[in-house]
Amino acid sequence: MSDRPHIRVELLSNPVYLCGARELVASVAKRLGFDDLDCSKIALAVDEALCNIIRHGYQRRTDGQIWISIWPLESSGATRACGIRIVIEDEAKQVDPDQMRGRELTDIRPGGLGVHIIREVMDEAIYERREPKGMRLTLVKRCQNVETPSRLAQAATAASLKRHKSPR
Amino acid sequence: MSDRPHIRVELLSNPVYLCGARELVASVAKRLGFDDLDCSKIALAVDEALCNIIRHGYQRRTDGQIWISIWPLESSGATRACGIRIVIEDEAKQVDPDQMRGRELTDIRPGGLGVHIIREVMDEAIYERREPKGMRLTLVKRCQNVETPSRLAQAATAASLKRHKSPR
Amino acid sequence: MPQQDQSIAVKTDVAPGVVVVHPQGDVDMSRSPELRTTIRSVQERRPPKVIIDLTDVEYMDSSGLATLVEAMRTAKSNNTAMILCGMHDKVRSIFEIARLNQFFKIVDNLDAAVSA
Amino acid sequence: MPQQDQSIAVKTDVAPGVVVVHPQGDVDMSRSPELRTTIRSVQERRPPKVIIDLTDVEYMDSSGLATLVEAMRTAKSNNTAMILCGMHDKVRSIFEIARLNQFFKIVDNLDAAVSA
Ligand SMILES: Nc1ncnc2c1ncn2[C@@H]1O[C@H](COP(=O)(O)OP(=O)(O)O)[C@@H](O)[C@H]1O
Ligand SMILES: Nc1ncnc2c1ncn2[C@@H]1O[C@H](COP(=O)(O)OP(=O)(O)O)[C@@H](O)[C@H]1O
Repeated sequence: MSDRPHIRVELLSNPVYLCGARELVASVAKRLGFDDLDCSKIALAVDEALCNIIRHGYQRRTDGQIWISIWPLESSGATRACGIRIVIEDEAKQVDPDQMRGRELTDIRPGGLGVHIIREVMDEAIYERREPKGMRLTLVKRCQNVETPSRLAQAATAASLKRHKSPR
Repeated sequence: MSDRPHIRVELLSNPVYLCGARELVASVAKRLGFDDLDCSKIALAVDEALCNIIRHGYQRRTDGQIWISIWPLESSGATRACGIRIVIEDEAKQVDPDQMRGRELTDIRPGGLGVHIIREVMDEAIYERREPKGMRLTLVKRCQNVETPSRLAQAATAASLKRHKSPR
Repeated sequence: MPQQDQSIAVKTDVAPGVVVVHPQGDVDMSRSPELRTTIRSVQERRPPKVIIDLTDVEYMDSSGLATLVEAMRTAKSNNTAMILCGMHDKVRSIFEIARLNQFFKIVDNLDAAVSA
Repeated sequence: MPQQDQSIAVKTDVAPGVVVVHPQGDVDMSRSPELRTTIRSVQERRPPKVIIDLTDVEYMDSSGLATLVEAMRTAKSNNTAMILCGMHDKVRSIFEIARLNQFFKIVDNLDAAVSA
């Protein structure tokens, strides 16, 4: 896996842009082979993480910066990807990663669900302080069927090479 | 309009990621008030521009960089946005902006439609050389109904302030 | 709101004593305050039954859940009924993750909600 | 392809002499080469009529158009029929922008295409 993210989105901490981030993440996950339900779960985890950054990190300021970086996960030596890695970063206030936790699920009241949801739908969710400021959340979800972009590109090229003349 | 884009996407020149860019653009346009058909046209224009960069600019190399920056367009003094501005940049080979044109529409054959489509669906489409390398395409589409993110954020805040206790 | 398909309809003519709240589009952090305001103003009139019709909601996040948890608590303390219906699978899955599917009364569709 | 809902089905049992090509998912630059290969291999068998059923295609870009223009030219030079059906509004709009709606034979649905 190369270090440079395959896609990186930089957005303002305005709830209006949550939908854009969700749609991008869901559609990239879909293209990498996750099924529809998993795609929407991955988008949900990203949405919850962004909401928390806007609400707790930037305290509803809408001019903060947030970065979402995406890599297909390839298992070493394999020709297929085996998941997706998403890193979400901000420049908001730093908090103890151990404080990132919601209410008890049995204690039903409004709120306190975001971190539960993130941990439940992703295989890994690791919060850490970022240098020089802000927080970083690394999310990983694995999948048997995930395609690597390089394999997909090869398949497309192979298909086009079967042609005699190539207008596209 | 501030200079910093509200959303900026950096992606590899791999056709696999076209869908992610389209979904993000369509959903942001939707959130700004464009109707469904206009949203899909704006996404189509971005898709065609990205395809051309991958095909002609990077000559199908999948490791080139592409940047998509998005701003809501606000008319001076107005409280509402009046459109969307999308700037697409690459570091691929530079070409004369005048060479960016397709075939005659009446001369029907495969290909030669991308630039027509871009110009037809957007109100403005301006190609220029970028410093120090690559090309820049500025796309603008106007709309009567477009909401500004700041207005939308205000409306959401106003709605939450109507509460007594605020769990969210 | 210029986006007709992302508003919240309130219907009072479905059955006597029943108010149907019908949000459309994604219920996320940017939309849930509007849903909250709408449900609160409906609940202030204390109708015997409030139905939240989620047929046209394809996405909900925890801010939507929080809004509905709060409304359910109000309904319970008012001794009135609140019923959710028309839930898509993707929306249902977030209720399950949050272990909230037992806390709410959830039925398949509007007819079932009216006669429940 | 692990994505069942983004493949291309080819059906030969719909009516005698008719082959239906049924792509699913977005037909963009990353997908159109596969559609092109499929249509070519169908056309090599020279069936009297090829139907491209676009019911499950919600998005198409100019690489999809190019694929279909090429297939239509092949059909014309082979003296066989090629018919498009099931086109969504968003897909139709790109045919209109490209002034290609007259070049193709386009009908509403599969039944109309079979009997056309
Ligand atoms: N990005 C963040 N920055 C600072 N604090 C956070 C962040 N994300 C989560 N937290 C902390 O974790 C707690 C639990 O978050 P969550 O489960 O989403 O519930 P809620 O946001 O409703 O409180 C929050 O109350 C907050 O204290
Ligand atoms: N990003 C780009 N970089 C270099 N050349 C381009 C780019 N976009 C368009 N062009 C030029 O404009 C021409 C017309 O493009 P288009 O209308 O999309 O049709 P096609 O790509 O099928 O040739 C291309 O053939 C190419 O010469």
